[in-house]
Amino acid sequence: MLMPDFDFLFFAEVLVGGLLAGVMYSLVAIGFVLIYKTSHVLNFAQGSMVLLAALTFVSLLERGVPFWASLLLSLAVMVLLGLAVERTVLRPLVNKPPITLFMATLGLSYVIEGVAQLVWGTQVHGLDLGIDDKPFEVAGILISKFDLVAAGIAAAMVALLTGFFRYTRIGLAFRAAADDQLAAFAVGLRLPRIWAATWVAAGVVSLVAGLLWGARLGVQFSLSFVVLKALPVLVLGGFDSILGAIVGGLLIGAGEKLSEVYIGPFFGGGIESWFAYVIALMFLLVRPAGLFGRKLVEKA
Amino acid sequence: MTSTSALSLKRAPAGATAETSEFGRKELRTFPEAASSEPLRLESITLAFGGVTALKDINLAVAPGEIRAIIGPNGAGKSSLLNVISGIYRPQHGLVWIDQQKFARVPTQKLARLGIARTFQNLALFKGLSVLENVVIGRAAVRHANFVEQIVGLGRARREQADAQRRAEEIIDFLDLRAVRNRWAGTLPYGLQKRVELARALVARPKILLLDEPMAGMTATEKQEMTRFVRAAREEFGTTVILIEHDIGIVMGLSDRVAVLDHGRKIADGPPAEVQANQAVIDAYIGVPHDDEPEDAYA
Amino acid sequence: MMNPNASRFPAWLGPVALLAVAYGVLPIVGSSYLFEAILTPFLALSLAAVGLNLLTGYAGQVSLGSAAFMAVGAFAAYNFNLRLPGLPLLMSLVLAGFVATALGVVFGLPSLRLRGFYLAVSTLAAQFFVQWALTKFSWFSNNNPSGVIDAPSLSIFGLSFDSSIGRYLFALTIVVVLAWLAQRLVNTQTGHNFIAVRDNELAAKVIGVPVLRTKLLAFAISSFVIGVAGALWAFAYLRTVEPAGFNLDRSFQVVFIIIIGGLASIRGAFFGAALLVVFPLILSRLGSFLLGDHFDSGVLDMTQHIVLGALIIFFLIAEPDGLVALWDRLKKRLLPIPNNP
Amino acid sequence: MKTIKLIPTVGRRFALSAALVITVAGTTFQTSADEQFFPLQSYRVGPYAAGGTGFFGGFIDYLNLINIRDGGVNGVKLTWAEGETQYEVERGVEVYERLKSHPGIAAWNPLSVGIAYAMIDRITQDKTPLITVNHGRTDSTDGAVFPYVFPLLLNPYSETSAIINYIGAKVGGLDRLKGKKIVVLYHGSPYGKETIPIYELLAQKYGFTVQQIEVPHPGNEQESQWLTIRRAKPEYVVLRGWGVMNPVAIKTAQKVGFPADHIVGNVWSNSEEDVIPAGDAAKGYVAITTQASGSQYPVLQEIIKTVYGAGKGNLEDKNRIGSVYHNLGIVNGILNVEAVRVAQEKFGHHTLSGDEVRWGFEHLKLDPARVEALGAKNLFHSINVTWDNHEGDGYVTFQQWDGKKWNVVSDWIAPDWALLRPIIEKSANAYAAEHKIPLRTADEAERVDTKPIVANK
Repeated sequence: MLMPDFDFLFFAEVLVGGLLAGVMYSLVAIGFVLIYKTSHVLNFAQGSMVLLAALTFVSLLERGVPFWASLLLSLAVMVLLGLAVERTVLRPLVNKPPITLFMATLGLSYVIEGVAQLVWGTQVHGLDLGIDDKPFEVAGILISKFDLVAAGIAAAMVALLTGFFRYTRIGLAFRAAADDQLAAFAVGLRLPRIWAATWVAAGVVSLVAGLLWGARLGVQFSLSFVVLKALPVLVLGGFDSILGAIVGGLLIGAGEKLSEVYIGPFFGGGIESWFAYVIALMFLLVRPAGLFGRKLVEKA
Repeated sequence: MTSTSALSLKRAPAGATAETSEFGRKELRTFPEAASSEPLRLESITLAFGGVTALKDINLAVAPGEIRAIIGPNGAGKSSLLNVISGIYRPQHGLVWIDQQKFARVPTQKLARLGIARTFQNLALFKGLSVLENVVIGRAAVRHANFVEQIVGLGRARREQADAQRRAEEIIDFLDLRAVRNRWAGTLPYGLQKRVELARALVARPKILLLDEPMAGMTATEKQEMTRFVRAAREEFGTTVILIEHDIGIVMGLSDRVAVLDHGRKIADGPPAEVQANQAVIDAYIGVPHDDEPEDAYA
Repeated sequence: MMNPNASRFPAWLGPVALLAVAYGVLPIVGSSYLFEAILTPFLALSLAAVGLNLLTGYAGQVSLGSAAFMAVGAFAAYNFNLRLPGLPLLMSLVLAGFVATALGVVFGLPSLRLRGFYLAVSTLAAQFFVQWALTKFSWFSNNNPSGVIDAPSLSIFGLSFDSSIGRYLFALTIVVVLAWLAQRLVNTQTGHNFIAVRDNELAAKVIGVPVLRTKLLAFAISSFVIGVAGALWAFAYLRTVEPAGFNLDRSFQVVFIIIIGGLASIRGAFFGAALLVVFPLILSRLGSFLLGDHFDSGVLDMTQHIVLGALIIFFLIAEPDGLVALWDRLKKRLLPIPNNP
Repeated sequence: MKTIKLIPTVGRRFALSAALVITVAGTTFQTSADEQFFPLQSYRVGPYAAGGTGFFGGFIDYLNLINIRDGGVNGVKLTWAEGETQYEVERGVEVYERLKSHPGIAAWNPLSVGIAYAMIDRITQDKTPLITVNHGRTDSTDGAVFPYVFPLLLNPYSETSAIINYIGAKVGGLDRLKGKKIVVLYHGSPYGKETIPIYELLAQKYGFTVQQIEVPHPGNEQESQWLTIRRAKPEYVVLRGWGVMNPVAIKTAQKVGFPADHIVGNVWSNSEEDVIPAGDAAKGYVAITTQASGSQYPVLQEIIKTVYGAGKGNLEDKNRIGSVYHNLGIVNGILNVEAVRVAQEKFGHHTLSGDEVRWGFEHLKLDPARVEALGAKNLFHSINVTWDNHEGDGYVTFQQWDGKKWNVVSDWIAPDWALLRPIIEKSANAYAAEHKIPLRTADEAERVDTKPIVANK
C-alpha cells in the first residue's frame, strides 16, 4: 500500500463525514428536546412522527399534489397530530410520573406507525428534494452538498428555535413551563396550550427531519428507526438542551464514525450499532446530566 | 444574641440532664454512654448551593432526650440543616458529630445504624406497601438475611421477620394505627400518613429522631395528637427529637429548646420563653413578608 | 357461572384449580396448535414479564433491554448443553440463568448513578451490544454459518419432553416454579426493599435499605428469570433461534405485557402475556372469517398495531394497574367477600 | 385525478379495520376432495412488506392463473390461505401451527430465512416440503441430510460464485481477476455473514483480494464504511444488503464518488424497493437475479389478461406487475405447480400428500424447452432438482437499473457448482452428525408416504 500508517486526510474525511452525519442525528434529537423541555416527556413516538410526516408528504406528492401544497398539507397533518396527542394522551396523563408518559409514547408510536401505513400503504418511496448529492472536493476531502444543506437547515432551525425561546412571548412561556410547571401554572400560563404548542413544534421538526432523512434513506418503515440514532445523542447532550442536541449529535456522529473506522476492525467491524450508546453511557457515568442538561437527573 | 447561642451550646449537656431526668429508661440499658454525652453536635456548618449560602457557620449541640425545635421563616435553611444531618447534603465546611464520631458528610446509607431516623416534609411513605409493611421496613437497617434465606423462610430470616413484625405491631398500637394497619399507605388521609411515617421512624428505636414539619397541613386536632405522640415517643423510648415546625404555638409548647434560623444563620437558641422574647427573632419574623404556608401568627 | 357464595372458598383454591387445569385438563383436551402456538409462547413470555416486572414493576428500574437477556439465556443454555456433554438439561438452564444474571449486573451498574430515562436509554446499550456480540462471534452459535442455534431434545432424568404436550409441560413446570418463587420473593423483606427503592429512594436509603445492593439484586434476579425465559423461548417454543429474534421489538413486547397486565404484579405478567399472545390471533381469525378471501392481512396487522398501541395508552390512562386490577374488580363484584390472593 | 382514488382506499381500509375490531368469530377449514393447499406465511406489513406483497402477490397470481385458465392442475384446484408474519419468526411458527393440519398441503413457502429455519424440524416431521427459493440454508441443498428442504434455483454459495463469475466476465475473464480488489459490504446479521468464507475461498482461487466490511443493522448510516471503501479503491463492491441498507449504500456510494455500475447487488439487494429510494444515484447499479423482471413474458401477459382482467389480481398497485419480487413469486408459483404436476403424473390426479409433492420436487426438471412452453422463456432459465441436489442448478442473470426499470445485461450464468458441492456436503454432514440424522439414500428418496401426516398432538 502506498498509504502511510496514519492517513491524515482520511482521518479528516471520516471526521467531517461523521460531523455531518451527526447533524442528521441532531435533527431528530431536537424534536425530543422540544417536548422534553416543556413537558418532561421522553417522546419515543418521535421516530414514528418522522415516518408519518415523510410518508404523508411523499404520498401526496406521488398523487400529483404540488410540492408546496404537499408540504403545507403534511404540516397540517403534523399540527393536527400534535393537538390530538395533547388532548388524548397528555392531558389525561397529567401529573403521572414521567415514565408513565414515556410508556404512553411507546404506545403512541405504535398507533402512529399503524395509521401511517394503513393510510399510505407500505411501499417504499424515493424522495427527491432536488438537492444534489454529488460530492465535491475541498482540500482533498469529499463533501456532500446534501449534507451541507442539511447542516444549514439544522443550523437555521436551531437559530429559529433559540430565537423563539428567547424573544417571543410564547417562547418565554415555554421556558417558564420548562423551569417550573407549578410556577408557570401559578402565573396563569395555560399548560395544556403550551404542551399542544410544543407537540406541534415537534411535529414540524419531525417533518423537516423526515424530509431530509427520507431523501437519504427513502421513505419507508425504517425511517422510524432513526430514533435509535437520536437517543445516545440526547443522553450525551442532555434531554433538555437544544444546544446539547447539536453538540451531542456532532460528538456522537464523529465518535461513531471514527471508532468504526479505527477501533471497529479490532472487533471485526459493525460496532456502530451500540458504540454510540457506550460513548454516551461512559459519559453519563461521569456526568449524569449530560453535557448541557440540568443536573436534576433524579427528577426523571 | 449570638453570644447566647454560643453560651447555650456550651451549657447544653448540663441543661439537658436536668431537663430530661426521667427519660430513656429502656435505652439507658442498651446505650449506657449515650446519656452521658451529646448524641449530636454540629460544628460550624456552612452549606452553599452555587453562589447561594443556605447555612452559615451553624453550631448546634443537642442534648440527650431533649426535644429541640428548629424554626425560622421560609428559606431560613431549616430543611437544609436536617438534610446536612442526614447526609443528603454535604456541607462545604464544618463537621457533624454523631455519638462521638465525626463526619464531614454523614453517610446517609448508614444513618439508621448510627441511630438516626427521620421523616420528610413531603410525605415519603412507600405507596406500594401497606401501613404495616411500611413500618416493618423501618427495621431494614438491622436485617441481615439474604433473599434466598428470606424466600425459603428459615432460621435467621424468619427470626428477623418475626422480630420486625412484633416491633412494628407494637409501634402501630402505640401510635393508634391499628385500624388502618392493612390499608395501602398511599390511600390514607394526609394526617395519618404523617403518623405512619413517624411509626416507620420509631420502629428502628432511633436515638435521634429528625422530624421535618411533622404537623404541616394538619388540622388542629391532628396537631394535638401528633404533639402527644412525639412527647410519648420521647417518654417511652428516650428518643432525642429534633423537629422543624411552622406552628410556633405548638413548637413553644412541645420543645425543650428552640433554635431559630434566619437567612442561614442561627439567630437564637434557648428555652422557648427566652427565644420568644428575643428581639432578633421578632424582627426576623416580621421582616419576612408573607409565607404562603398556613402559619399561626407569632406571639 | 360463579357461585355468589364462592367467598367461602379458601385462597389457595384458585391457584390449585388453575394448576389442575393446566396439568390435568389441558393436556387431554388441547390440540397441538394450542400448545405450540399459544400456550408455550405464552408461558415463555409470561416468565420474561415476571422477570421484568420484578425489575421495573417492583424495583422501579425501567429496562428496555429484556430481549438481550432472553438472548443471553437462550444462547448460554445452548452452549452449556453443547459444550458440557452430560450436563443435565435443567442444569444448563440454571447456568444460563446465571450467565444472564452476570450480564444483568454489569448492565445494571449504570442504575447506581442513573435514573429514569437515562437508565432506560442505557439499557438499550445492552440490547444492541448483546445482539451484535451474538451475531459477531460465531462461537456462540457453534460456528453455524447462519448464526442459528437448534435446541437440543428436551429430556430430564431420561424422560423425554419432545412432543408438543411435553414441551408445554416442561415450560409450564419451570414457569410455575419460578413464578412461585417470585411471588414469595415480592412478599419478603427483599421484595419490600424493591418497592421502597421504587417509591422513594431517598427515604429507603435513610431507613437503611441498602439501595445500591437492592438495585443490583433486582437486576440480577430479574435477569436470571428473563434469561431462563429466553432459554424456554428457544428450547421449548421455537426450537431454533437467531439473535435477530431477540430484537428491540421483543423488549418492547415484554414492557407492554407488564403495562397491560399490571405493574408490580406477578399475576399481571400472565394476564398481559395472555392478551398479547392471544389478541393478534383472535383479530386475525376475525379478519379471515369476516372478509374471507378478500381479506388483506396487511390491513389486519396495521389494525392490530393501532389497537395494541391504543390499548397501552388506554391502560395507562384508565387502568394504570392493568388487567389484574380489572380482574380483581370483576371478581369483587362477583364474589361479595373477595379472597385475597 | 389520482387523489380521488385515495379516499375510497383509505375509507375501505378503515372500514375493514373497523369491521375487524367489532366482530367475533373463528375459522373452520373447508375441505374438498380435489384441492391442493398452499399455506402462505406472508408478510404485507412491517419493514419488509414491499418484498412480501410482491412475492406473495406473484405467487397467488400464478395460482389464480392455473385455476382460472386450466381449472387447476389436472382438475385439482389450488387453494391457499394467508397468515401475516411481519417477517417475524414466532408469527411464522404460529401460522405454521395454525395451518399445518389443513388437508392437502403441497408445500410451505415462507420467503424468510428465520421462519424457514424454525420450520425445518417441524416440516421434516410432517413430511411436507419447505421451499426457500433463492435463499435459505445453503447446506439444505444436500437432499441426503435435508429431505424436505428445497433452496430452489439459488443458494447463497452459488450466488457468491455467480457474482464472482460475472465480475470475472466484466474484467475480461476469470483469470484477469488476479490482483484485483473486491469489497463485500454485508449486512450485520447471520445472513450477511454466511458467505464470508466463500468469498475468501474464491479470492484464493482466482487471486484477487477481498475486503469484507460489515454494516450494522439496519444500515441507515454507512458513512464510515464507504469512506473506507473509497480509501481501499476496489474494482467492484458487492452489496450483500437487506432492507434499507441497500438504498443507503447506493446513495452513500454516490456521496463518496464510487460509480454505481461497479456495485453488484445480491438477491436481497436486487429489487425495485432497493433502488427507487436511492433515486438517480442508483442509475447503473447492477444486481444478480434468477428471474428477469418485466411483464413482456407470455406467462405474465396471461396473468394480466386472465387474472387481473377478471379483477382477481393480487397486487394493489398494477405498476408493480413484472417487478422483481412479483416475478420471483410467479417463478416460485411455476416451480410449485410443476412439482405438483410431476408428482401427479406418478401418484394420480388427485390431492397429494406432502411427501408425494416432495417426490415431485425431487423430480422437477424444467429444461429451457419446457420453460418456454410454460410461457416463461427468458423469465428464468431452467431447473433440474434431484433427490440429493435440492437447489436444482439454477442459472442467474444480471440486471441493471436505468432509473426506471431493470434491464438484463448478461447471459444466463452458471455458478461453479462443482467447487461448492464438497463444502456444502461437509456442512450438511456436520449438521447430520450433530443432530444424529442418518443420511438418506437414493432408494429411500423413492419411498413415499402417500398418507398425509397431520401431527395434531
